[in-house]
This record gives sequence, C-alpha cells and structure tokens, in this order.
Amino acid sequence: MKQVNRLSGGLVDRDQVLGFTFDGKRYEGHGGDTLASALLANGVRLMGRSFKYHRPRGVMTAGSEEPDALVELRSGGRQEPNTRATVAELFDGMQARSQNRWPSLRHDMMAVNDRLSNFLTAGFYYKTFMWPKAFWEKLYEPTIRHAAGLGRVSGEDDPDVYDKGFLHCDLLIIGAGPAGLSAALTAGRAGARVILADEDFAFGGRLNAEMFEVGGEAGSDWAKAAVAELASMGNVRLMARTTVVGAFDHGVYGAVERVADHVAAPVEGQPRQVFWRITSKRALLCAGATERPIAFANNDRPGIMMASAVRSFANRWAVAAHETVAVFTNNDDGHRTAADLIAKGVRVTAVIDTRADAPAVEGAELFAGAQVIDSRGRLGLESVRIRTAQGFTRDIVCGALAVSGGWNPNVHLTCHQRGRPQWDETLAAFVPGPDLPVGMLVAGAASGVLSTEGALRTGAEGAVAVLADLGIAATAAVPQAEDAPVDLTPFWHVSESKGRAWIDMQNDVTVKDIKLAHQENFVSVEHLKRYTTLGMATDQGKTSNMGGLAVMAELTGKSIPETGTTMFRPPYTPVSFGALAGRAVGKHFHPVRETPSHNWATERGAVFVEVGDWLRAQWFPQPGETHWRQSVDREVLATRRSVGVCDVTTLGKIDVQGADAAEFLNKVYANAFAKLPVGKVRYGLMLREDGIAYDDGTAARFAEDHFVVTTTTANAVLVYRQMEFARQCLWPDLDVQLISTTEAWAQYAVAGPNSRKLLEKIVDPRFDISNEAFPFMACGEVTICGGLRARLFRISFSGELAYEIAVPTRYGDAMIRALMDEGEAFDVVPYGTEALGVMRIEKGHAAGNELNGTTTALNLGMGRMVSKKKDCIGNTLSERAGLNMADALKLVGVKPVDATQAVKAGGHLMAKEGPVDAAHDQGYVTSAAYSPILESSIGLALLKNGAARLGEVMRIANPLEGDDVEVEIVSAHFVDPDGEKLRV
Amino acid sequence: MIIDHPLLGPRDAQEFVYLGDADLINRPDWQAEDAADAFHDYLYLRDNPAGVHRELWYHEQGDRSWLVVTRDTLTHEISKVELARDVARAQGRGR
Amino acid sequence: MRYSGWRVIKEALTGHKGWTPAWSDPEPKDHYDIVIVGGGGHGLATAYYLAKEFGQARIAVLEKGWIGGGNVGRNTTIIRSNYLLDGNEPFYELSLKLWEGLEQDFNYNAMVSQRGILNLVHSDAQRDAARRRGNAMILNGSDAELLDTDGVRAMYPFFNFDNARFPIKGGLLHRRGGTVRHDAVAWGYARGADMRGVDIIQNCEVTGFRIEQGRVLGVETSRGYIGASKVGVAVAGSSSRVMEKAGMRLPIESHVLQAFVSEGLKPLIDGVITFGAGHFYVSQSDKGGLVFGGDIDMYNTYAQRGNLPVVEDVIESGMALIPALGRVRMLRGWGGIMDMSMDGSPFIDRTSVDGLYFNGGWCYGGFKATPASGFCYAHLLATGRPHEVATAYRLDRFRTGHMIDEKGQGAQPNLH
Amino acid sequence: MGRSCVYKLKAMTALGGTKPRVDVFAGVKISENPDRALVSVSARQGHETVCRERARAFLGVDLPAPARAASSEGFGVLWIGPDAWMVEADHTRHELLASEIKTAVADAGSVVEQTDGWCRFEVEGSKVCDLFERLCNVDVQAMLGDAVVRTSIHHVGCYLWCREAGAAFTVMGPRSSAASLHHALIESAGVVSLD
Repeated sequence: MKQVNRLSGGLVDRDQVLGFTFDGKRYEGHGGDTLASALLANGVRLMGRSFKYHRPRGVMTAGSEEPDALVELRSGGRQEPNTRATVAELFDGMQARSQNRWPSLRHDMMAVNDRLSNFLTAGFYYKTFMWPKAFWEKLYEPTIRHAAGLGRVSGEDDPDVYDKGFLHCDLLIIGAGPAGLSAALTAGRAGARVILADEDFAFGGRLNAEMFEVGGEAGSDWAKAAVAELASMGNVRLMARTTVVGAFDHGVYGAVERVADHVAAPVEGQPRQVFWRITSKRALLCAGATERPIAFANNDRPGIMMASAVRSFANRWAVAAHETVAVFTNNDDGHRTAADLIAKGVRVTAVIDTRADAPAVEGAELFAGAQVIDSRGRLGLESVRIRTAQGFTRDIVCGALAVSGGWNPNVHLTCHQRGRPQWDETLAAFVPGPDLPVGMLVAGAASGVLSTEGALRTGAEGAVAVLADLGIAATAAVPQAEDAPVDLTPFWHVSESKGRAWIDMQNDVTVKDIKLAHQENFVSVEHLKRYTTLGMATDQGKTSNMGGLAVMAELTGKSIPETGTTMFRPPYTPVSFGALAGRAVGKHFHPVRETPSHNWATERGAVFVEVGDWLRAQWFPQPGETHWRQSVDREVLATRRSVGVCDVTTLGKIDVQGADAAEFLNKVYANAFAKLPVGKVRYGLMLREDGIAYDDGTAARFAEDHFVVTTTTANAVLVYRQMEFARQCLWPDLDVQLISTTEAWAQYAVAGPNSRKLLEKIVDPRFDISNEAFPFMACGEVTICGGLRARLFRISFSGELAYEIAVPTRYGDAMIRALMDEGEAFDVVPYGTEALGVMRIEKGHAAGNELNGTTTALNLGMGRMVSKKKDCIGNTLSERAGLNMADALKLVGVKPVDATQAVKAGGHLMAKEGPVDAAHDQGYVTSAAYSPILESSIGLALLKNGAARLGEVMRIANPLEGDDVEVEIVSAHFVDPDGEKLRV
Repeated sequence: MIIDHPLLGPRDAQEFVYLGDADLINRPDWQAEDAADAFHDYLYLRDNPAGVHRELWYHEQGDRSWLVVTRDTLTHEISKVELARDVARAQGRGR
Repeated sequence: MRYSGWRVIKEALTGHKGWTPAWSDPEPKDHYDIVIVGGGGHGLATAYYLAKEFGQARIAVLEKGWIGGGNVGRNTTIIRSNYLLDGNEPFYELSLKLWEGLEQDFNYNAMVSQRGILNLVHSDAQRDAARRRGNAMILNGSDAELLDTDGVRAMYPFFNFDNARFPIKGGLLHRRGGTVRHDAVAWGYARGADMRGVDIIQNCEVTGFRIEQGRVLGVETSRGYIGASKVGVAVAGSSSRVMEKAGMRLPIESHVLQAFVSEGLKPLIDGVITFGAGHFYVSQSDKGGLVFGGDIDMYNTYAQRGNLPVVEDVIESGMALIPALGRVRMLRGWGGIMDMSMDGSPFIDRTSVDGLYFNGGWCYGGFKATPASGFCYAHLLATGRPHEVATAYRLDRFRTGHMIDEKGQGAQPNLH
Repeated sequence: MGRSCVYKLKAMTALGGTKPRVDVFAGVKISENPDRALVSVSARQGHETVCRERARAFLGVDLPAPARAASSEGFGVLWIGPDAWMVEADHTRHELLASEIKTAVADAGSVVEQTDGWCRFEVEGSKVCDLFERLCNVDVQAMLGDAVVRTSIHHVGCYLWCREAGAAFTVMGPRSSAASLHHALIESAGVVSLD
C-alpha cells in the first residue's frame, strides 16, 4: 500500500520498509516511524474511540501525552492494552488493533452513547440507577462495567521477563532536548558522572521536530553530534527509551527503560523493560513543554491535532497530517506549523489566529481575530467553520486542523513531592514553583524558557550551577540558535460554540460538563476533577487540566491561579506492572531458604511446605501411603515408639556473649536466667513491652559469659531485632554481644525412647551422654563420628526423651544420612513439620497458633513464669486489669466426645446447651490434630476461665463449614502430663 | 529516602526497619510509684508532630545499628542521624 | 431537590438548567449546638445522622479545605465486615448494613456494589485463622464462606495456581463485602446533611479550642470564633495535630498509605481480592481501572506521598498473584495519611474535656466504617452514651488493658 | 554401648554439591567458594583497644574501619558493625579458626564461628559492575578495592566485598538461600553478557 501522506526529508530510514497491521489491515512504514506516524503516512486518521461517548478519534499529539490514539499491541500473553500509537516504535510485523469498540472501529454500536450524551452529563450516575434497589448490582452496574474500560488483558501469563536495577550519579538529566543535551555536554566535559535519560528513542527533543538551526547546522544534526560526543565520554550514561517517571525523596528517581518494546519480542534472556532506581546527587529537569489545545465545538474529530504534532510529523517523520491542513492558533508558534508545511508543499487552507494583530502568513490565507467555532466530518475532519473578526461565518476545507493554544511547561516531576507550580503571566501557564524536590533544578521549556537558545543556555547554566554545589567546576558553552520571544494571547475555549467542546478528550469531559459542575457547587479543582473525571484518563490530564481550570476560572470570575493549580502525581507516564515487579515473579517472588537436609529429603520424596521463606519437609510418604494422614500417623507412632529425626535448623539461633549476658537475658525474657548453670538449657518466654507473649525458645548456657538462645522459626528476625534494640537503646552499657548463627548449624531433633541409643552410636565415646551424665535440659559441646565438633542439647518438643544435635551446616546432609543409617537398627523415621505439630499438640506445647500476639503468659498457663522480682520487658504492663480478668482465656485441651468426630482449629467454643452466637462465645480452638496415640482428634483451645472447667462438655461451633462437635474440656497435656518420659 | 548513616554514609531507607518515636529509648523505672502510668504513657502515647520528629530506625540490612534520625514529617528532610546507643548513653541510660 | 432517573431525563430535555448546588456554602453562625470538626466522610456522616436520626439541629461541619478531600477521597473504596474480635465485628456489621441501604437513605447513588471480598490463604495456619474469623463473622450476623483451592480457581482462573512461590490453598469469601464510589459518599452525606439544615463550612480551619473550667465553649477558626455546646472532632490524618490544640496526646501515629490505579481495562476482576502472602489487594472500578494497594510506608509522615520501595513491594505481590498483569500499566498513585492507633482499632469517645468528643484512629480501615462511625458518633454526641456496638472504642483502653488487636501486633502502629 | 559411627562425614557446598560450582559468561565468571573459614569477633565493652591489639597481633593486620576490609598473609577481615568484624581464612588450614581467634583475643572479645552460616561467590570479569547494578542498590562503580557493603540482592541480605575495583567482587549471603542467590547472579549474568 502506498504511503499517501509521506513527504520528503525527515529522519526516517526509507531503506527500512516495515510491514504492520492495524485492525487486520496491512500497511507499510519506515524505520524511525511510530505507529501513529506510519498510520498517518498511510492516510489513516481514525485510530480509536473515546471512553464514554465512543466518539471517533484520531491522533492528537506526537508524544507520550496522547489521549486518543490508544491501541492494543501484540496478542496472547504479550497482548498489551492502551499503548499510545505516538510512542509505539514501529517494527516489522507489528500487530495493532483499535480498542473499546464493537464490532469495528468504523461502526461502533456503543456510539449510541454519543446520541444520548445530553442524558449522560457529568455525574449523571450519582443521581439515578437507585431504584429498584437490587437493579444496581444486577442490571445497571454490569451494563456500565461491560461498556467501560479501554483495552483488554488476555488473561494469559506474560511470557516476558523484566529486570530492575540501581544507578548512581552526580547529575541526572531528565530529557534530552536542547536543554538536556546542552546540560549533559557541560557536565560531561567537566567530568561529572552524568545520566541523560529521554523517553524518546531518538535524542534531540524538539530539535528533531523543528527546522531551526543550532550553531549554524540543522538542529537535528547538532543533536546527533552532541550525542556522539556524549557517547564517547566514559562518565556519561545515555539512556534512550527511558522515561523518568517519578521524583522521590532525597534525590531518588524511578525510570523505566523499554529495552525490547521496539521489537516483536525480546531475544532470549533479554528483559522487555527495566525499572531503574536512580540515586542522584542532583537532577536537572529538562522535560520540555506540552502544547495545549483550544476547545471549540466538535474539536475532537480525527484530524484535529496539536500544531506542534503536525509539525513533528512533517519535519521528523516526513508525514503530512493530511493533504489539506488549516491552523488555529492564539500565538506565534502556530504559524511555524503553517510555514513548515508550506515549505514542504502541503496545502495550508487557512491560518485562523485569535489575535487581531496576528503576524502575516506567506502562502496561506490568514484570518486574524477569528475563531474556529465548529467542525464537520464523522470519521475524519472534512472542514471547520470559522467566525471571522468581522463576525461572518465561513467553512474552510481541511483534513487536518493544527491547533495551538500555547505551551505548558512539563512541571510534573517538580510536583511529585507536593511542590506547587506557580503562574506565569507571559506564558499564561504554570511554571515550576520554588518548592522543588531537593536537589532538582529545571531548565529549558520545562522552566518556561521556550526558545531554543534559551533552552541551550539554561541547560548549560543549570548544569554549571548544580555541579558547583558538588564542587565540580564546569563552564557553559552555548551555540547560537533561534531565540524568539513568546507572543501569545491566552485563549482557552470558543464561547460562541453551540455544540459540545471537548476539554478532556479521552474521558469525554466537555465545557458544558464543567459548567454543570460549577452550577452544582463542585468548584474546587479537586471536586471538579472527581465529579467530571477531568484529567483522570490515561494521559493524566496532560492536555486537559489547564483547559478545565481556565473554564472554571472564567465561571467563578477568579483568576486561574486563584482557582487552583494543576498537580501531578507519579508516574509521569503509566508504568507496566512487569517492570515494577522485575524478577520477583512466579517461584522467585521471594527467595527460598533450604534446610541442610533439603536434598536428602527431596531424594526421600518428602512433601515440602512453605514456612516463611523456608521450605520444610512436611511429611515423608512411604510407598503405599495414599493419604497424608497415613504418613503423619506413622511418623508420630514410630517416633513415640522408638525414634524419629526432624530437621529443626529453621529455629532462630542467636549467640549471646559478654560479661553481662545473663543479666541481659534476664531483661529480655520474662523468666530468670541469672542462675542457670553452665551446661544447662532453660525454656524462655519473651514478652512484648505490652505484656503480651511474643516468642518462646530455649537458652543454653555454654559458659558463664556465653549463651545460645533459640527463637521460633517465624520470629527469628524479629527477636534478634528486639534484642538489638534492648542492647543498644535500653541497656547500652551492658557488656553483651549478639550475632545470629541460625544458618551456621544444621540442627536435628532426635526424639523417642531410643533417641539416646541412636545418639550413642554417633557421639564420640569420650562423651558420656547417659541419663546421669547428661540429664534432661543438659547441653554441651561434643564431637561426633570421630571428631566432628557438634552441640548437643537434651530438650524436647515432642514430650519424648529427646535431643537436638547441631553440626556445622556443611555436614548437615551427611549428618541426616548418618542418623538414618545408624538408626536403622531402631527403625528410625524422619518426621516432618506435620508430625512435629501433632506431637507438640499432644504434649500441650504452645506454638504460633497460640502465641498469636494477643495472648498473655496467663492465657497460656505460664503466668507463674513471669518473674516479679526483676525488671524485664513486658512485666509492668502485663499486670493491667484487662489482662488479668477472672474469666481470662486459658489454654486447655479439647477432645471430641464421639472419637469419630474431628476438631478443627478456628471453631468457637459454646456451652453444650444454649444459643450459638457471639454473645455466648466462650473461646476458640487454636490448634487441632489427629492423635494416633490417643486414636482421637484433639485440639488446644483458649477458653474463658478454662483452667477451672476441665471435665465440662461443650460444643465447638463451626457454622462456617456447618460442623458442630461436642467436646470434653481436658488438660492441654494429653500425653505424659508429668513429663516422666523426658527424664528417663 | 536516603539516610546518612553516621558510620556508613548515605544508605537507602529500604535497608532499614522503622520503629517510631525516639522516646522509646526512655523506658521508665519499673520500681517507681507511678510505674503503671509511666509505662502506659511510654508505650502508647505519642507526640506525632507534623514537623521535626526524632525517631528510631534499625539498619537491619546493614550493620544492625539502631539510629536516631531527626526528620521532618512534612518534608521528609533529615537534619540529623545519630547512633541510638550514643543517644541512649547521653540520656543517662548507661549504668 | 430529589434525584431520580426522571429528574435526569427532565433536566436533559430542559438544558440542565434546574440542577442546584449539591450543598450550599453558608457563612458560619456565631454559635451551634454541635460543631463537627472535619468535613470528611465521618464528619459529614455524623452531621447527617445527627440531623436525620437523632433530631438534632443547629449543626455545623467545619472543613479546613474542601469536603471529602481527606481519606474518603483517597482510599481503595472497599467495604466489608470481616473482622475477628468482639469489639469490632458488630460495629463493622452495622456499618455494612447501613451501606446496604445508604443510597436510598440519602438519595445519592454511591454505587454500593457487593461484589464479594476474597481473602486468600496460603498455609494451614492461615486457614485456621480464616476459620476462626469466618465463624466470628457468622456468629455476629455477617456472612462468610471458606473456599478451597478449586473454589478459588473457579472464581479467578487466572491466578497463579501452578507456579506460585506461596500456593493458594483457599480463601475466605465475604460476599456482602464490596466497593463503593468513595467520593460519592462524602457528597451524598454532604448533600443529605445540607438538605436537613446542617451548615457545611469549607475553607474554615480550626486553629484552637476555647476551653474554660474543663468545658469546651467553642472553636477558634480561620474564619473567626464559633461557639458550640458540643464539639466533635473527626479529622482522620490530623487527629494528633488537632487534639494537641486541646492539650491532648493520643495513642496514634500518622503514616502514609499509598494506593494506585491502573489504566482502564475491560472487565477482568469482578470482586475484591486480598493476597495472603504479601501486601496486595485489588478490585476493578466501574470505569475499568484496577484499584489496588498494599502496606503503609512504615514511617511517620504527614506528606501525602510515598516512596518507591512500597510501590515495588505492592506490584511484586500483584504479579505473584496475577501473572497476566505484566503488561498492564499503573496509571497513578496517591497517598493518604492514616492515623494508626496502638492496637489497630479506632476511638469514638468522650475526652477529658467536657463537651469535647473524639473520633479517630481508623488506621486504614476508616472508609468502610463511615456510616457506622457517623451513626455511632452521632449517638454519642446526641445522647451522651456510646452506641452499643461502639462501647469498646475508648481512649483509655490501653491504660486498662482492653486492647482490640485484630492483627496481634501490639503497640506498633505501622504493623496494624 | 555400641558406638559404631566411625566414618567421616562428608561436607557439602552451599549449593549442595561436592565440588564448588563455576559458571562462566561473556564478561562474568561466578565461582562458588566453600574454602574460607569465617569467624565473627566483637569487642567486649571496655576492652575495645585490647581486642584490637590482640587481633592485630594474631592477624597481622589492623581491624578495618567501617565499610572496609583488610588483609594480611592468610587472613582477611571485614568490618560488619560497630566494634564487630568478620575474619576469614583458608578453611583447610583453619577449620577451627574460632578457637584460634578466641585464644588470641581471650576475654577482650566475643568470638563466634560463622563459616557455615554463609555461602560465598567470587564474581569477576569486565561486566561485573553491570551485573551488580541489576542486583543491589550499591554504587558498585564507585567501590574501590577492599570496600565492603552489606546490601540486599533479591531480598537476600549479602555482604559485597570489592576485591578489585570494577573487576572482582566477593558476595556472601545466608547459606540457606544459596540457590536463590545463585539464581539471581546467573540470571543477571545472562542479561549483561548479551550486550
């Protein structure tokens, strides 16, 4: 197909012919094209539909501010909704589709909304759809939801990978137009570490879109030379296709680099996009300016575009927006479009300038003091109607209208930390205010300096200034360039227009909507935005906020700055989820922590469970076992009958040393440690300062000045943090040193009546581990297997005679194998977390489900452990009345009256007879398991005044799942309540 | 945010864990007459100013120092960073 | 003016000339029976119920800026009553019941949409906790269902079931939970209150309280002194700053919670989903944007903006749950200031100053509470007694040890 | 009492192999290094000077300043916190490094064996800075030899020790996360080797 609107010249590579499709139709473009420029080159003006009225829309801008030409790209998992055709770099084979239309872009059934627009005014939905009550959710809302939305998500997983990274620099320059390039040259030549980032794939900004000369050569050539010089500097990093999207505290910026969006798919291993967090000492914002429209009736037809965009398409992309173009402007800049088009041989049918004293135009008819009041053309502009200075109306034939209402500096990033822009009368625009993000300066058009020479100069001077702060001397060298002053008469909307005049194109907010908002007292800017949805579209109001504000100002009779300001929040342009997630996807969402027996357990076919970041063996199925309960019951029974081994490495281990180590533990644990003898272990209960139980574990004393304490797996990090707080902030002069050793030791619980016999085969003979020599709660350093250093603790979580043995982690794999080999004589089993849980419930040990952050030592039956003779964290506040009520919850056991019934954790305890409701709630089941020893389901529960209610029959209400189980309240210690097994 | 660690220089705040009001250093005397009230006020009541705030941060992904950071809660400007241990000692929490 | 479909049609046919201001902008009077400080959701709802349900008159709402500019306009629009503890669940259930009849009650379509909330569980312990919670909800008259993995898959087949770091093991579904068009809540209450004679006074900042002999007499404002028999403060995000003017320290810290919206998409997510293995919750607005959020930024702040680590954390969790979101773009983020209390639960109470009342500490659960908060606060202001579902929300509960700690995190506000 | 366990237990590397793993990419080489013994030394309160002197006498080098490392013949030392260091040495020759150092510093220091708490990778090559730029928030380009930082790589807390500016780094991370850390290194090495 012929590129009917392709002109000569420009910066496209005609040697590259790229085929692409739009809505299934095949077209061709060139290297350097965007989808928008290529479509325009092919004479395609209709590119999309608006959000609410489904009005036909074309492309309005040539940049990231585009509100209208949104398309879906690619398909399957790579389907990408809402991509602006203006920034989609053309590649061979690109598939693009229009969106938010049915059945086709030309014939969209939902365009009926446009006919009904008089009923669908701003906020109409707040006033209706209330009756009948049920209809909102059943009829109205589903209909609205179906019609709303823009592009589609395929629902398939995105196959591409994304990356993140971190960069550091002296100076981050945001935008590589004349100001940014000039700043980068200045800073780069001075030796500073510079990052120059631009959202475009070509550096140069407006230099690539204008016919200006810089230093006697074409602006685009000057830009190319500047980039070449910068590329040769080792201290300058050039980042094209990189949008700086947010300015965060203390010089931190977020930036998205689109690495592979300009190709059909990334090459293997290449990320599609990278999200960079840039830490800068200084930043220079050179983000340019955005041209703004003038509202008039039907100003949204395909072909009505920004004048600067028409110029960009012509000069950079060698594309005429249409064969016939008219210009509508309130300032001199619009005239440049006419001049450039005429120079390229495009027919300019009229220049309509709102200013009575508009400068003359060569080669086109000028209407000074005139206004465009309406337009015609359903799927593409055919003509505009103007009112001349003399008051006559006249129709001007044109397929494109280039509109210029002046320029708004791109102050967005200056607002990201609540800086407020300030009003500039000359530009009739907001410019950066005094409250810039720390370390940021603004140069060029973004700062309100709109001429090319001004941009080059302020860029260079800005660089000199910020580098001076850093002690780097730089000198500004500014080439000669165009330096025209701004001549503009503010003009926002054509009030004579009869029809709807659009302010926010995408969201279909018109001047009338703003008038209605005013009439209904939604006059503050925030109310206006929220009521009308002005500025809430995917362009975040880049082309609409100013217009809306200006209309509201007119209605309230206030000035624009009195009416409000335009505020912008991150991101500058929308950022893909993929980039922000980076590599943290799928199985790599969080790092995995593996225990020392992981490989061995994998070989044994263990089923693993996530415990925080740890993967632990949950149970070890044997051939023939078809249900997890079979495996777990077997592991429990075998352990209780003979011996079992469990990897308990995940428990936190903190090494506590120092002359005051014991005193320190006395303060952080509720119970006393000062008198614990060397070679002994003690259970420890740690409270929060509010008196609630925090964590439990053991402390083993290896020397007068040396303890090793354990924490629960879940709280390892938190307890260490809390202990460092106590050490550094509360008792800074205690001589105590802490360090985590969780990972350094592979630790196994060896439990069951034969555990000693098994360990005796492992522990070297010179260590006597008999009951007498190494009694319950003993600990010591031993050697095993012929000399390997190890630590042995005689502690038990299962209630059996049990030990924990620790070896340096590199021997952990060999250790479990050795235990299994040596244990064969005793039919040793490995057991997982499930059997561990069963045995601790049988024994009545509180764990995470009981230590749930709301229970006290009293609730857990450990009230007497809280020593009242010493200061410790949580002691004082644990005495509050509310925590010591007569009917306080107490830990009890529950056992079904009918042993075939199952107790479930999360059921609520109720009196056997009587109502089942919240008012009669007596407590809840915290943990439950099937006990193969007792051949019954059992549970632990927190019951009001539970200690006094043993023997009572109650019911466990579980209305959630329709269960109701009668249970007997029993002691939480189902097995060996007196602990005899522990001491044999 | 960037916290200028007194020993390590500027570090990203992401490496730190935030605790809160630096007054949490001033744990009351458990044997005082009004200990119950003092502990209540210590643990639960906060100035919560809109402006300069002295607060505790823990360099968990760094050197595990607790720091007292003086930061403006309106602008996030950080004006001072001290080792909490030094602050605690200066406030008489030593022996 | 009563809103209805007929009115919309009539106005459309007559050039929309008949629409009147949704609320008026009266000049402040010298004295009111009740002055509500704070024109957010809770303050406006309080004024509305005082006038409508408790027969009170001569009421003013004083707002520093523009009404609805605080957290009622900066949240993720979720309503629910899926609480665990006795002190909370009946209150939030009352709130949900009020939501269910709200639009007809105040004649404004706030788009209350009970799309269902699904809290995912990823471990046995989480399932146990969900069971306890679900039962507590049902026992308090709310609704809950426990789903297994297949039940979740049937609702959301595009979740990550097969390659998840923390597999989805089920979820607690609360069908009556859902979303509401947040701004409309403020506007609907404002309009309803205005119609019942409440003076809504915008751009009127309270700069101090006039207190004599332990009794409040009125408030100093940027628009002059305004006398009041009773003053009810409801200024989420500024509680400590305002109450400090009455000489009080609160068990509150202020933090920023970021929330986000994606570009508009065709319908993808029907209900509200919370991920259980990270910080992420999401729903899709009627306009098509995914509205999502996560955890707070963790440090005290009054700046309504957050930082990158939380943004990344939220989106990482989002991608972990829904890998199809990779090419969806985040459009905008914003921040709201949350008054985080020491146990995660709010306050609706008298203060040590006669006639001065306090409502606050809503953490990031204030939006869903708006109707019940207004109703119970109005009850307290009108009758002097707490409403029966709000008796636990006392300021002195930490002194007595009656914390209402849903998350079990203790006096660490940023963890609630 | 039958004590029959006479065989020597076999050590595993952090990645679960019997031999250390080596991965080579264009511009980056990543080698697992299980051969270094590690011990933490913290000065006791009031004995900081004595601890330093004794440590220097034993190690032959001064304990380094914050964020720095130092080396002598046979030993390397990293600062890890106020008055706290990590000492490293050849594992074969110093498997009992903790005892050696405890003997040296005696009651002036707290000494804890850390060898198997960590996995360790030597990362070198011309693309090494590009690699770490994608992994951790550290200005690796500016790191000079013997600069040390603790940082986070994909949520895994690590020490990053610059051995030669722009060319060689040692990474030490928690041993249990060796596979995740290695995966992160490998993935990024794959990306930077494309350029």
